[in-house]
Parts: sequence; structure tokens; C-alpha cells
Amino acid sequence: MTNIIVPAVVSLGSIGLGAAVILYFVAQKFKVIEDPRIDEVEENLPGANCGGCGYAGCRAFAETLVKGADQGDISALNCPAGGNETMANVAKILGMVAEAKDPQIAVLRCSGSRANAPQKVRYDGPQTCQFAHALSSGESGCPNGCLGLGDCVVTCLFDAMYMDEETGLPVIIEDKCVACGACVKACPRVIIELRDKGKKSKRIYVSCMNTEKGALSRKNCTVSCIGCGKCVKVCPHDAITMENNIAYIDDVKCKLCRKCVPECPTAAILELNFPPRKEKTEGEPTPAEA
Amino acid sequence: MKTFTFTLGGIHPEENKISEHSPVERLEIPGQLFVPITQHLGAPAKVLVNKGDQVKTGQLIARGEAFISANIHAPGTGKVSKIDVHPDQSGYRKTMVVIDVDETEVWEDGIDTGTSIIRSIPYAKEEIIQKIKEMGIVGLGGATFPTHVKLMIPDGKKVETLIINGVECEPYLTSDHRVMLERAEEMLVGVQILMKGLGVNRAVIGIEKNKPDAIAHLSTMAAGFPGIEVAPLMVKYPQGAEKQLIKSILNREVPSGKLPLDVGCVVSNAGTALAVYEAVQKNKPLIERVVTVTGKNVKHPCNLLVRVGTPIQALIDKAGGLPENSGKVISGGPMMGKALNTLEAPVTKGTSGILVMQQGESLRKEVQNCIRCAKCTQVCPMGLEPYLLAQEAKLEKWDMAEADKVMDCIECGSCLYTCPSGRPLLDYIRVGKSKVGNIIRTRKN
Amino acid sequence: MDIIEHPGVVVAAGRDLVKVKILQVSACAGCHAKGACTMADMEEKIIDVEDFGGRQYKAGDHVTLQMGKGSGNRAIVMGYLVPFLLMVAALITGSYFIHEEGILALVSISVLIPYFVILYLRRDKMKGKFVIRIKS
Amino acid sequence: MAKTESTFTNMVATMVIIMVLAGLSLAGVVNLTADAIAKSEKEKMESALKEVLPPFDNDIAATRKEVKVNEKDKLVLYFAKKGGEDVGVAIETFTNKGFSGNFRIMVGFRPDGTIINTSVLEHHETPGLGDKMDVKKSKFPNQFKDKSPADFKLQVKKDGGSVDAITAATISSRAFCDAVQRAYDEFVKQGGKQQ
Amino acid sequence: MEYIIIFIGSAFVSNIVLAQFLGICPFLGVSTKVGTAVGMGTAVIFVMTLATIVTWLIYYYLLVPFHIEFLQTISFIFIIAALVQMVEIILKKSVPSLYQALGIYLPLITTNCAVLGIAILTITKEYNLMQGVVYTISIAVGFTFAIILFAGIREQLELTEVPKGMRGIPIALIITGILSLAFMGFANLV
Amino acid sequence: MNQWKNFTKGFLRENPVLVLILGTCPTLATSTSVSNGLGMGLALTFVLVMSNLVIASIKNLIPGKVRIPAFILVIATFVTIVDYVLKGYVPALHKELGVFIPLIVVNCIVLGRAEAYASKNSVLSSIIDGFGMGFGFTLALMTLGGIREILGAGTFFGMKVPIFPADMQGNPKTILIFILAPGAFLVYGYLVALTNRLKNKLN
Amino acid sequence: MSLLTLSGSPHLQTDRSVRGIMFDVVIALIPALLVSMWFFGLGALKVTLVAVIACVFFEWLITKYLLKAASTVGDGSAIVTGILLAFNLPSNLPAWIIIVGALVSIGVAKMSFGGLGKNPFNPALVGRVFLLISFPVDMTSWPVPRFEGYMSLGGITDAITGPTPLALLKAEKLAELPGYVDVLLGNMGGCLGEVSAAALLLGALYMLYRKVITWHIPVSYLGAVVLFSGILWLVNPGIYVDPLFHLMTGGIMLGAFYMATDMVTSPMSKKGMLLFGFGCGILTILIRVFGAYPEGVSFAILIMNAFVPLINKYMKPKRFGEAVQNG
Ligand SMILES: Cc1cc2nc3c(=O)[nH]c(=O)nc-3n(C[C@H](O)[C@H](O)[C@H](O)COP(=O)(O)O)c2cc1C
Ligand SMILES: Cc1cc2nc3c(=O)[nH]c(=O)nc-3n(C[C@H](O)[C@H](O)[C@H](O)COP(=O)(O)O)c2cc1C
Ligand SMILES: Cc1cc2nc3c(=O)[nH]c(=O)nc-3n(C[C@H](O)[C@H](O)[C@H](O)COP(=O)(O)O)c2cc1C
Ligand SMILES: Cc1cc2nc3c(=O)[nH]c(=O)nc-3n(C[C@H](O)[C@H](O)[C@H](O)CO)c2cc1C
Ligand code: SF4
Ligand code: SF4
Ligand code: SF4
Ligand code: SF4
Ligand code: FES
Repeated sequence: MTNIIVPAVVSLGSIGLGAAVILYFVAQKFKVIEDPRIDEVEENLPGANCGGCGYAGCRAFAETLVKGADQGDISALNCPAGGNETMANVAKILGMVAEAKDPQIAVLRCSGSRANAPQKVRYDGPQTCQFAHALSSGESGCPNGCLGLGDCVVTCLFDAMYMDEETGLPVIIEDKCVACGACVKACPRVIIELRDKGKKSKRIYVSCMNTEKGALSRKNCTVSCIGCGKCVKVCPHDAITMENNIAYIDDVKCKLCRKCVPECPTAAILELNFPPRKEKTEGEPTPAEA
Repeated sequence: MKTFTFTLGGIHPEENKISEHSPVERLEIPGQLFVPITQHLGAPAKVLVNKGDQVKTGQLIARGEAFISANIHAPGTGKVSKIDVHPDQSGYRKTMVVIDVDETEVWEDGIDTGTSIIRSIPYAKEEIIQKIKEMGIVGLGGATFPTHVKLMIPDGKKVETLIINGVECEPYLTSDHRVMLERAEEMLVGVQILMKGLGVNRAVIGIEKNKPDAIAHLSTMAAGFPGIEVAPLMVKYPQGAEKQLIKSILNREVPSGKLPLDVGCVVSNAGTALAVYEAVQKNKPLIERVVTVTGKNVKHPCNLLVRVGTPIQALIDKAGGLPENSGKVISGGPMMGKALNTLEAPVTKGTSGILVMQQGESLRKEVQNCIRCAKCTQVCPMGLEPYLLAQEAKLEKWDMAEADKVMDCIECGSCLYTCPSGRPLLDYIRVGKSKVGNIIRTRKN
Repeated sequence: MDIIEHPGVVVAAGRDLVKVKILQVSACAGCHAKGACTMADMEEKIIDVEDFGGRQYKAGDHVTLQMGKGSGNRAIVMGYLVPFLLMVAALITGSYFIHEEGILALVSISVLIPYFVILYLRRDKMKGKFVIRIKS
Repeated sequence: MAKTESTFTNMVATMVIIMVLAGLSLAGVVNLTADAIAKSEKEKMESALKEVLPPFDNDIAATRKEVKVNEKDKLVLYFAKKGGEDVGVAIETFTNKGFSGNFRIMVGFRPDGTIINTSVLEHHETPGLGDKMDVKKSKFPNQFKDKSPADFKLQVKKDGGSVDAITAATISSRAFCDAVQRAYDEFVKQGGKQQ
Repeated sequence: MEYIIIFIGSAFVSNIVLAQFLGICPFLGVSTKVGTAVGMGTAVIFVMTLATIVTWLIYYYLLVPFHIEFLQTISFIFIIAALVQMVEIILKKSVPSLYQALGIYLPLITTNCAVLGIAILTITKEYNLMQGVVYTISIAVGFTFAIILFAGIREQLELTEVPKGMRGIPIALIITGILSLAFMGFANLV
Repeated sequence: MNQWKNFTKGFLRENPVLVLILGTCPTLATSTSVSNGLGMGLALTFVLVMSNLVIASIKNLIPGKVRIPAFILVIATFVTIVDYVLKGYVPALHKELGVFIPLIVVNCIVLGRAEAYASKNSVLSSIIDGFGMGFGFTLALMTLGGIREILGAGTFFGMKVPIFPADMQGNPKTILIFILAPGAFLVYGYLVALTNRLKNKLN
Repeated sequence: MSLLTLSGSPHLQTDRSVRGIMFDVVIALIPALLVSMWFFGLGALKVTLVAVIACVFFEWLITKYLLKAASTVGDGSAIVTGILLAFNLPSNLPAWIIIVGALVSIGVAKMSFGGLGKNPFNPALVGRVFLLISFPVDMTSWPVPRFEGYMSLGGITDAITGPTPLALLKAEKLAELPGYVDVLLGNMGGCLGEVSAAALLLGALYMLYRKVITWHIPVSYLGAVVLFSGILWLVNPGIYVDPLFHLMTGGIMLGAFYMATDMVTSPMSKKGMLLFGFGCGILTILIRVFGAYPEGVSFAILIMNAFVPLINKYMKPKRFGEAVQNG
């Protein structure tokens, strides 16, 4: 049976030779294997493809990260969904260090619930905020208020939002929100804002975006910011500014002293996750720093 | 007599021209007038008056400075009480000049308020255009496109025919119908002025055959006006849409993305012709128009001559008040009109009718899956595929929507009307149009 | 006109020519299991682009290449369809003269040689037929 | 262990070495399995022969005789003898009228032309339908036993023959008859015994 | 006539994807665009035909004379892989612009089980050269036909919202199943 | 990674057939019955384990650029071995599996494992990986084959499963289509959907 | 006063609804059902009821438990699918087989894609072909119609089975073919719904009148059948039957008017519909004359269903302004 062994070995040997030659040149010319670090980085990303990083998906972001590392700088890149831990892991893979970023969270800057901003007309088009916004000022008449049709809720990939049936407003679940910002982009009225999460998740913000004059906005909603400026005056840290009839609290400057909150005549300033206030008399300054 | 019509698509909703036989009445000027500074397609006009100023009826109060813009005149005599925001027909607050109307009306100098009909047109082409521009004339057919712009034919283009749109294909509406019956002669003079302004010697007035009295009346009258003909049209929506009308009458199709100019014609509404007459022959700016107030449950459906800026509430009151079971109040016709969310909004130059719908008929059908029945495709007068465009818009496939010519949609609503699944086709298509429009614009820049 | 787009990265940019690197993946790589299956499923290709509107590019820029569908179809016709037809034609005509199938097979394959030689000689003429642009 | 570099010589050398090794081991395996393969093929043929023939004692493989029908299709005849006496002929026959193309069956005849038995060698008919022509799957082939095609009309009843077709597989049944008929014709042509 | 029978039989009756289960990966994986499907199909027709001719030659003029048919698998896979690469190289060298245009337009053509499978089947079915070529072309045409239909359906499905659990591979397989069901109508056509 | 996890990952989480959708052709073609599925599964497992073993042991000897051809060569050798062994000793199975045995050589699972795993890991882990993946493949094929055999032929491993009423000749009226091509696609489709659901539930 | 309602224009909608369209189809199918009950007895009714109930039940079950969505059985499409499935089955089919068919129709061909309007293939036909291939025996044994059939209550199992005209054709038995009158009235073997061309035509006229379907698909379908079978007949009248016979037998009438016209699975443009119908016609005759199956309607329509997306892509309706695009 050697008669088959010899031709077998010879022909295979020559095919092997030929293939090796061809493949050598081919390999020389084109073959690329993707940078293995990309896969590794991608594995460490949450894989939610939420777009919070500003790239088309986790893989695109991984590619950017690797490229950034090659250029020696990934400080501008951040994965909000994964948070500091993920970024630290990724940085380690790439041999870099990631600075910890303050965690953020989405807040709804509107308190126009069914009770506060009663329905004046009925909207009967496609049930999305985008359409309702394009058609008219909405059911309550407030041109800046929440339309309550939940475009934001639908977009959230982390199940961090739900519609409160009673108020007709979306609610952000603190533990779940990763501040990817998808809802901010989805809201046609841009009333969701990403803010620093603050110490122990304490936050103070003006929950209104109505730029109309006070009297007008009060017509539609009892808790609107009327642009009276009282909070601006009372804030000891210069954290509040007034523009377009609407007060804005800068989350970096705000020291969470809570002085502005009782000052607001329409209760448009919300405080979250603070211990209950002690019963106090009118005008008495609240204790600074919680 | 030959009946003209267009070929692709079209629907025939119930006509319901309830107010057809009610002669135009004048609605008295209300105590306060809210005059928006944008009542036309294009840039807002620049306000010329200040709070506290006294204005006369017909006085220029805002000037349209951009190329596509229009002048605004005071629709009443009185004091400018404020220049502030007030809800317009969309419910959003827009800047308006608010005039507290005086008891006695004082007209701006030079305006001829007499009723005599002046037939001779001693003006040259340029003067005509200038006058139309001064008087703030915009198209009354719905789009409120500044009429003087239409008359300025760019070099290299040639216009041969003026088409006067007296179709009024929208159900319920009758304002153009009444104008054509009651003010035919003035209107025809207006047509002549437009012809002169355009430099054409042929004008065709298109009227749907559900207005036989108007066809007959105008045909006889037109005998005295050389070059003007009347074309009876088949009753089919949207017969009055510009492109369809041109197809019906001239058998020419305006190509995608092109203007009527490109097929040698200009289309103007019948009411616009009347406004042109008044502007040129009587120096009267566009401060009032005929508005149909109608609806199945409205007590006195009527056609009213209304000053611009009058709150819509006043019109409804005149027609017998808002009926108990009203579900929707629409500015315009049921096919193209806008549902109002407040009756405080004022009448503007473009308001052709106020329609009050009953609660039952005002609610949309339940939305079901598209069954691909192709009915929407069959009725689309532009030969589009609405089911596809809507779905592309819904799933944000803008490039596909563009390739499928979403921008050609004239928003006639035939598709949504006809869909057995009650799909909100036009709502989606509108979103598609605005997105694709933006994309095209940014690409150009 | 239908446009085909493909992302790429600039590798070198000159005054008249930009070289763009694209990653061509196989059909299999379109599937989500590409991590598991790596048989020749990706290749980098360098594309020369002359039509980039005079804009400035530098190595590392991410760009999108565009090509008319017509160019793509022409490429398929010239790269695959014509050689295929030549091969079959040679096979059919050859079968009347050549009765040894082995030689017939060799002949039909070898007609590809002159074809590609001709293509090679005309390569500069062909350049104009495949218009690749960088999307602005 | 350091990784081998991708130099030209290295590459060629590795490839050649692996190829040679592969060639060697394959040749070995082929050698090892060759007997088994030959045996299994022989067994398959013999078991088919045994199924359709009465007991015989000659070297039946040696009596093999091919009759080419056309370029591709052929009939194969085997002649069984016992004690030098002709006891039967097995004919490997085919049809191309099957539901899914060709199939091959083996038919055994007694010297007098009666059918001893049939056996399906290869087919692509639908499982559950056409494959019922196999003895193992249904009784359909039993109706051919001991019949002589001289008086047993090899056509399905629908077509006026004597064969009960397999329910819902008339096509296969028809094709089966076609194959048997072809075998019988050859049997008659050959005169029923080895010449 | 014989060739017509082979053609109908292999392109429709036992379609490579829908009945023979070969080349499913590119079938499922190829872009959902009809245009790409057409291009892919053309490329596959060429590559398959070329591969069959070459492997046929190798088999009958190398493996058979030396009695080394057992090297079939090993040699075929190498030859096909090398062929595919050669086509690429030749295209690149002869007309770089054409090669570049293909790079943008089409996915990479790879050796998959369809190409190898058909090369092997051509041998198994004992076809002569002409029959083998006709067979291969028919198979490739059948493949192209199937992916074009499939791409069309997928393009349409992209605009209808398929239930979440079924999206992607499951629905693609269901469509293929129904398509395969429909193609059974061609049964016994030849 | 812990070896047990390494072994079991192919069962569900990274099941090559049901999750990664690799090697679709043999999956569909050879799952007409449980035994065919088992046969194919074993054949593939053998090739997988052996090639993983060889590749893992010689991985450092092979220059990077001929890695893939060398792997293919190793795999093709084992495939041919399996081919001949089956032909010699289980001819019936060999006939059923037909062209799909040589086609193991282009199977993504085998090459993918060689490339992604064996070329980077130790011999032991590679063998375990091969067994795990092979087992996952076999499991999937047998599930598919089981469903198709029961519904389509009314049998399981050739034994009658009496769930179908019999026709006049006493044969069960099975749903034939399941052993034909369309049935393969449908069952596979729903099995993939089901696996996805299961996987999501587990996560 | 209650609240005003807001929505985009238009503010009018037609009163045609999906449910209305589906019930029109049901109404159109009633004459054919009555005829088949006349010929096949209560078996016909039983098959229809089982199919309809199973279809509706599966749709309800799947929407509720798998898709977890609002029920859609109210739209009536499952009823149409059920009836049409039944019309494609022989009247003596065991109930469990019908239920399997209904599950395939609704579960596989319709709900897997998301329900009404999303399925690329005709559900009833997928169900039928599935059954045809799975149970060829049961699916091709047709009870012989008898005038007294309606009296033999449920005596279905032992009904005599006989061939359909098309099966006779396949068996090349031209002599035994029934006459035209029998064919027109339905006095021949076959599925429930394909027996009476006259009853089907009556229903089709109703659907045309109600604008549920347009003429394009049926006309081009039947035209292609006449054309193609006519050519064959002219070439050799000895082996091929005349076009009229083709038209009247088998499922062509049912297919052309009720199944190829299923709006979900047919093209959107008029041009497309004509091409679709034509393709169905050609394929039907091709399969009937040259293929394995005596009847090709189901396969032909399913195969053409697969072409619909391509037809829709390349045969757009005529656009306004298109003609003068370059002028
Ligand atoms: C941006 C723009 C430019 C236009 N330019 C002209 C023009 O130059 N001449 C003209 O006659 N009409 C012009 N039109 C007016 C249109 O032809 C048309 O009459 C107007 O949009 C109202 O039509 P509608 O009511 O059918 O929508 C223009 C319209 C738009 C939106
Ligand atoms: C669907 C549709 C229907 C229309 N119907 C009418 C109509 O009935 N009468 C009318 O004058 N204009 C109608 N128009 C507006 C005309 O297209 C066109 O803009 C108008 O006649 C131009 O005249 P104007 O600029 O004087 O308004 C309609 C537009 C659309 C899109
Ligand atoms: C999937 C499928 C496979 C079939 N396979 C066969 C087959 O292998 N052999 C056969 O004769 N008929 C087969 N048929 C049945 C024929 O198409 C047809 O029913 C038969 O030729 C005529 O039926 P009869 O035997 O009841 O007259 C098959 C049918 C189907 C649906
Ligand atoms: C004219 C018409 C014909 C129909 N034909 C069928 C049919 O052949 N098969 C079917 O399952 N459903 C049919 N339907 C019902 C419905 O469209 C079908 O169930 C959808 O395909 C399900 O998405 C038909 C409906 C209409 C209006
Ligand atoms: S709530 Fe908004 S920011 Fe937070 S996770 Fe959801 S989408 Fe992202
Ligand atoms: S926050 Fe914005 S997106 Fe969310 S419900 Fe309100 S309006 Fe809609
Ligand atoms: S609204 Fe647009 S898409 Fe709809 S019918 Fe009218 S033109 Fe066509
Ligand atoms: S009319 Fe409605 S249901 Fe019919 S195709 Fe258009 S969108 Fe779909
Ligand atoms: S297994 Fe991938 S193409 Fe066949």
C-alpha cells in the first residue's frame, strides 16, 4: 500500500507548498486581525448599546477607546451606563487611568401633574410626545410642560422610568437611572436634565421650564416658576440665575443649603432625598448644610 | 359642458356645504383685536407701532421686510393696548399687537370705502405688484403665501396662464362660493389685475360642479372680461390643490420639487382675487375676509365678513354659540384645517372657516395594523405610498423616506381619511417631511 | 440615485489623493457570531479617492465613502459576470473542438488570463468608471 | 516556548511538514479502513442478493454481468447456482420515474420467471410515502412475490394493471413497477440464465 | 434537454438553500439589501463555477490517477481557499479601481460550505465536466434566486415591527421554512 | 476560567447552534432523526476535540501567518479520518450524513474554536472546550432531531411513539413535513427563539 | 361643555373598517359554503367550523400569552383565514389535522410575524400546503359529492372517496373527466371551497362591488391561465385539456378571487398586481401540467407571495409629475 502513501505525501506536500506561498503573499498584503483589545474592552462595557457615550454602540465606543489609548488620552470618553467602575476596568486594560466622574442622574424639570396643570383639551393624535408637541401646546396649554405621553419612558433602555398614572408625569427610578441621556434627547420639550447626583443623592432644582411671564404660566399650572427672583436673592452661594423668566440652579455651585426652597411662592423648587424639615417658623433660616 | 379633473387618486367625502345659501354678513368689530405679526408664510413682519399708540383702520402696523413676508395693517381703529404674546391657533403663544377698539371707526387716508366698482386698471405691472405688496395681500386659499412674490416671475421663466382657484373642495366650507356669487364683478376685475401683473392674457377660473350657480353666474359675467374662462371641475377632493388643479385644467404636471411657474402658470384663490381688487383699485389693505362658520350642530351656519384679529369665540357666538356636544373646533375645513385648543385665538388672513364638529365624529378611529390594502396608495393624488412613508417616518428611516418622495406630499389627508385601519398616516408623514426637509436643507448648506 | 456608503479611516492624505482604509467583512461576518468564526472574514482594503472636494483630511480621520450604485453594478459585471460568461462561452465553443475534458477545463480557465490582461492594460481608462467620493 | 516567526522559510517549512504528516496519517487510516469499507460494501450487496435469491453455493460475485442501457444507467445481473443448477437470477435495476428521480432496486427471478423477492438498494423517495416500497416499511412489495410478470400486469391498478399502489404514492409505485418490468425484460432477453 | 433538466432540477426543485441545506450562513447573514444580494449572487456564480472546474480537474487528473481520492476533502478546501484569494489578487493587480469598488459594494466572498459542498457533490454525482458546470451554475443561480427573494422579504420586514422574540434569526428561519414549503411545489417538475 | 464552566458554557449560554447560530447547514440537514443528530454530533465532537488537542499542542510552532491554513489542514485530516472510519464501520450513518461529513472542515464551530480558543489556551482547557462545544452541538442536534423525528416519523431513536392515530394500514399519521426541509427550518427557528427566551430568563 | 379634542388634519375618516372588509369577505364566501354543504353534507360545515374556531382561538391565545398584546380577534381576519383554510381542505379531514393546519396558519404564518398585515405569506395557504405535504393521503382523498350528502349526517368517515378532475388529469385519464355543467355547479370531487365556480363568482362580484378587491389580480391570473394552458392545448389537444376546463376546476377560482387578492400578501400598485396575478397563473399551470402535484394554485400563490416585496420595490405606483420629470 505504499503506492498510495507516496503520491499522497507528495501531492499534499506540494499543495502545502503552493498554499503556503500564496498565503504568505496574501498575508503580507492584506490580512488584518482586529485589535484584540477592542474585544476585551467591549466585553467590559455594559453592552446596553444605549449611546450614552455618544457613539453608535458599545463596540464603536470600544474602538474609540482603543484608539484614544493609542493617542494617549481617554479622559474625554465616558460610559455613563457603566459608571466609574467600568471606566476604571477599561482604563486598566488599556494601561491608562480614568478619572472618577461625579455620577449624574436624570431629573424631570416639570411638576405639571394632572392636579397642578389641569387638562384643557383632549389630544387624540398618535400617542407620542413628539407628535403632540408638533401639533400644539398640549393638553394643559403649557408650551414647555410635560406632555405625558412617555417618549422618554419608551426610550429608556434601563427601565429606569415609568409613567405615574395619577400625575401623568414620568418618574425616574433613582437606582436604575445611569444617566445615559437617552431620555433627554427623546423629550421634544427638553425638560429632562442630567444633573450631578449630589451627596447621598440629595438634589435641589427648579422643576419648571415655562419661559412665559408669571401670570401667563400660572394660568396653566399652579406650580410653575413665575420668575419672581426671590430664590436668586436668597441663595448665599450665587448658584441661582434667572433667564427667560425661569430660575436655574447650578448643580456645581449649589451647596444644598435649602434656603431657596421655602422662598418660592409657587413651590416650583424641589428638594429630593433630604431628611424632613423640622417644623419652623416663617422666615427662619434653615440650618446650612445637611 | 366639458368637465375637467385630475387623474391620480382623490376621494369624495360627504360635502356638507350647509352654509352654501347664507349670504355673507358683516360681523361687528369686537372690543379687542389680536393681530398676529405672522399671518403669512415666511418671515414675521416687523412691528412699527408701540404700546399706547392710536391707530386708524388700515394703518400699516407691521412691515414685512424679508423677501418672503407681508405687511400687516390695523384691522380696526383704536389704541394699541399692548404688544404681547397671546395664543394663536396652535395654542402656542405668539407675539400679537392688541388693539382696544374705539367706538367710531376712522379709516386710514386714501382708502376708498365706497361700494362703486372701478373697472379700469390704469396701473403698470410694477405698480400693481407694488400695491399688492403694500396692502399685505397674501393667498387666501390656505397657504397664505405673499401674493406679490408670486407675481414676480424670475428671469427666464415664462407664465402663460393664471388659474383662479374657486374649487373649494373642502367639505363644509363655502366662503369662496359666496364671494364668487356675491362679488363676481369685483373679483373678475381682480383677476384682470393679476393677469396684468403677471403679463398673461389667459385666466381660467376652476369651479367644482357642486356650485352650479357660481359656474353659471361667473360664466355670464366673464363674457365681459376678455381672456377669462370658467372651467367646471369634477367634484373630487383635492381638486383645489394647486398641482391637481393645474393638471385638471391644463393637463400639465408640476414635477417633483418644482413650482407652478415651471409649467407656465400661477394659481391664486378666488378670495385673493377679490382682495387684489380692493388693494389695487381701492387702496384697501387685507384686513378682513370671509369666514364660513359651520358644523352639523351649529345653530346658524353662516358666512361672515370678519376683521382679522377677531377672537374665534366671537364668530361662534354670532353663529349661535358653541353647541353642547361639540368635540372639536377646527380652523379651516375638515380635511386640511387645524383643530383649535382655545377659542381665544384670533382669525388671521388665512382663516377660511370655523367648523364645529360633534363629539362623536371628532374622535379618531382605533389604530390597527396596516393591512396593506393599498387604499391609501390608490387615493393619494401625488401617487405616493403613504403606508410606506408613514412607516419609514415611524422607524426614522429618513433616507428611505426621502427616496420615496416624502417631500412631494401635499398633506391633503386623503390617505388618512381612507385608511380602514385608522392609521395616523399623515401625522407620521408630516414628521417625515419636517425631518427630511431639515436634512435636505443642511445638506445644501 | 442610489448611493452606497462605507465607513473608512484615512491612512494618508495628499493634495490630489486620499487613501482610505476600509474593512470589508464577509457575509458571515454580518452575523453576530463573527467573534467565533474568523475564517478570512475580514480584510482591510485601501481605497484611493481622488474626489474629496479639496477638503483637508489627515490620517486617522473617520470618513464615509460613497459610490453610485451604477459603479458597484459595473464592478460586479466586469469583475465577475464577464469572466464568468467568458469561461462558459469558452467551455461551450471548446466542447465542439476539444474532446479531452481536462484540456477543455484548462482552456476555459485560461481564457480568463487574456481577459484580465486586457483589463490590466486598460486600467487607467477604467479608473474613471468607478467614482468613489468622500461624503462631506 | 517562543512563537515561531512568520518568515517565508518557516511558513513553507511548517506547511510542508504538516502536509506530509497529514498525508502519512491519512494514508494510514485509509489503509486501515480500506478492508472494512470493501467488506461493508460487499456485505451490503450480498445481503441484498440473499434477500432476493434462494440459497446458492456459487461465487456469485464472479457471475456479475453489466448491461449498459445508456451512458449512465445500467442493469447488473447476478446468477445464482446451487449444485451447478441455475436457481435464480438477481437483477439490479433502476427507474428514473421516481418521485424524486432515480432509484435502484434488486429483483430476484426464478428460472421460470416468477419473482422471488425485491429489495430497495438506493432511493430518494419521500420518507413515509415512497419509501414504503421497501419490505421493511410496508407490505407493498409482498404482492410481487411469486408472481410472474407474464401474467401479473406490472402496472398500478389505476392504470389498469394488477398492482395495488401505495396510498398517496402512486408515482413511486408506478416507478417501482417500471423498474421491475425493466428487470423482467432483461431477464427475458438474457433467456433467464447465464450465457 | 439533459442540461435543462439539470438546471431546473438544481435551481428550483432541489434548491441549494431551501432543499439541500447548503450555504445557509451567507443566506442568513448577507445584507438585507436586494442590491447587495444580486451582487453577491453574481460573485457566487463566478466563484462556484471556477471552483468546480478546478476541483474537477484536480480530482480526475490528479487524485484518481494516483488513487489518492481520500485527499479530496483536504485538497479541495485548499484549492478553493487559494482560488478565492487569487481572484482577489488578480482583480487588485489588474484593475485597482474595480477592486476597490467591489470592496465598497460587496461583502467579502469566502469559502463556505456551499462552494466546497458543490465541488464535492459534482464529484459524487459522477458528472462529466459539462454536466458538472451546468449543475454548478444552476445551483448558484438557485442560490442567487433564493437570496434575492429573501432579501426582498427582509427589506419589507424591516418596516413592519416583528415581535421581539422572533426578530433576527428566528424569523429569518421561519421565512426560509415557508419559502422552502412553497418551493416544494416545484417537486418533480423535471 | 473554571474548567467546569468552560465545559458547560456550550450547553446553553454559548450553544454553538442555538445561540451562536454556527454550522447551520449540518444542523438542518442531519437532524432528521435523533440518531442522525447524535451521529453527526459525535463526528463533529471527535474532530473538534482532536483538532483542539493538536492545535493547542503545536500552537507555538506555527508561524502566525500560516496559522489558519495550518489549522484547516489539521482539521481536514481529522475530517477525512472520520469520513473513512464511518464509511467502513457505520455505512448506513455515513450514507445519511453524506456530504456533511467532509463539510465539517468548513464548519465555523471547528475552525472558530481552533482559532479563538485552542490557539490561545492550554491543551487541557482546549480539550475540555472541544468536548463542551461538541456536547452543546450534539445536544442541540439531538433536540432538533428528537422533535423532528417524533413529529415527523412518530418514532424516537427508531422506537414508536404512539401519539398519532393510525391510518387504514396501521401506519401512524405523522406530520411528515417535519422530516422534510421546511420542517427543519421551522423547528430550528422556534428553537432559537425559545433558547433566546430561556437565556434571557436565566440572566 | 366637555373638553375640545385636538388632532392633526384630516378630521374626517371613512367608515370602512378592517372588520367591515373582513366581514364582506365572509359574506362573499357564504354561497360557496352553502354549495359545499349541499354536496358534502354536514362534513363541510364541521370542517369550516373547526377551522374557524381553531384559528380564532389560536390567535387569541398567542396574542394574549405570547405577544402579551391587546386581542386582535375582533378584526375578523382570523375568521377569514379559518374559512379559507377550510375551503382548501377535503370535507372528511379529521378534526385534529384541521387544528394542526389552523395552528400553522395562525401561529407560524401570521402571528410569528406580528399578526394582521405583517405576514409576507398567505396564512391559509401556508396551512394548507403544510397539511398537504404532511398528510398527503388524507389531503388527497376526496369524498365524492352526492346530492343526498347533506342527509348523511356525519357519515363522513366511510364516505366513498374519489379523484378530483385534476387528479384524473394527472393520471392521464381524460375520458373520465366530468362535464362542464357538473364542474360549474360543483358536482365533482375536491376541496370544500373549490367545488362550485358559480358560487365563488357570485361572491367575487359582491367583493368587487364592495371594492374589497380590485379586478387586477383575478383578471391577470385567469388571463395567464387561459393564455398558457391555451398555448399548450393548441400545441397538443391530445394530452392537454382546454383552458376553460382549467379555469373551472381546482382552486383557480378560489385562488384568483379570494386568496391571491389577500391584500396583505399581494402587491400595492396596479402594475404590480397585474404582474403578480400573471405570475400566479403561469406557475399554476406549470405545476398542474408538469409538476408532481395535481393542483398548483396554493404553491403558485405562495411562491408569488415571496416576490411581492420585490414587486413593490420595483413597481411603484405612477407618481404625480413623473411623466414630465425630464421635460
Ligand atoms: C419657498 C417657496 C417659494 C415659492 N416661490 C414662488 C414663486 O416664486 N412664484 C410663485 O408663483 N409661487 C411661489 N410659491 C408659492 C407656491 O407655488 C404655492 O402657491 C404656495 O406655496 C401655496 O400653495 P398651496 O396653498 O397649494 O400650498 C412659493 C412657495 C414656497 C413655499
Ligand atoms: C389638499 C389641498 C386642497 C386645497 N384646496 C383648495 C381649495 O379648495 N381652494 C383654494 O382656493 N385653494 C385650495 N388649496 C390651496 C391651493 O393649493 C393654492 O395654494 C391656492 O389656490 C393658491 O392661491 P392663493 O395663494 O391665492 O391662496 C388647497 C391646497 C391643498 C394642498
Ligand atoms: C412532500 C410530499 C412527498 C411526496 N412523496 C411522494 C413519493 O415519494 N412518492 C409518491 O409516489 N408520491 C409522493 N407524493 C404524493 C404525490 O404528490 C401524489 O399525492 C400522488 O402522486 C398521487 O396520489 P395517489 O397515490 O393518492 O393517487 C408526495 C407528496 C408530498 C406532499
Ligand atoms: C380579499 C381578501 C382576501 C383574503 N384572503 C385570505 C387568504 O387567502 N388567506 C388568509 O389566511 N387570509 C385571507 N384574508 C384575511 C387576512 O387578510 C389575512 O388573514 C391576513 O393575511 C393576515 O395577516 C383575506 C382578506 C381579504 C380582505
Ligand atoms: S432615565 Fe434617562 S438618563 Fe436615566 S437611564 Fe433612562 S434614559 Fe438614561
Ligand atoms: S418628559 Fe418629555 S418625553 Fe417624557 S413624557 Fe414628558 S414631554 Fe414626553
Ligand atoms: S397626505 Fe400626502 S401622502 Fe397622504 S394622500 Fe395626500 S399627498 Fe398623498
Ligand atoms: S390604507 Fe391603511 S391599511 Fe391600507 S395600506 Fe394604507 S395604511 Fe395600510
Ligand atoms: S454551515 Fe455555514 S454556510 Fe453552511
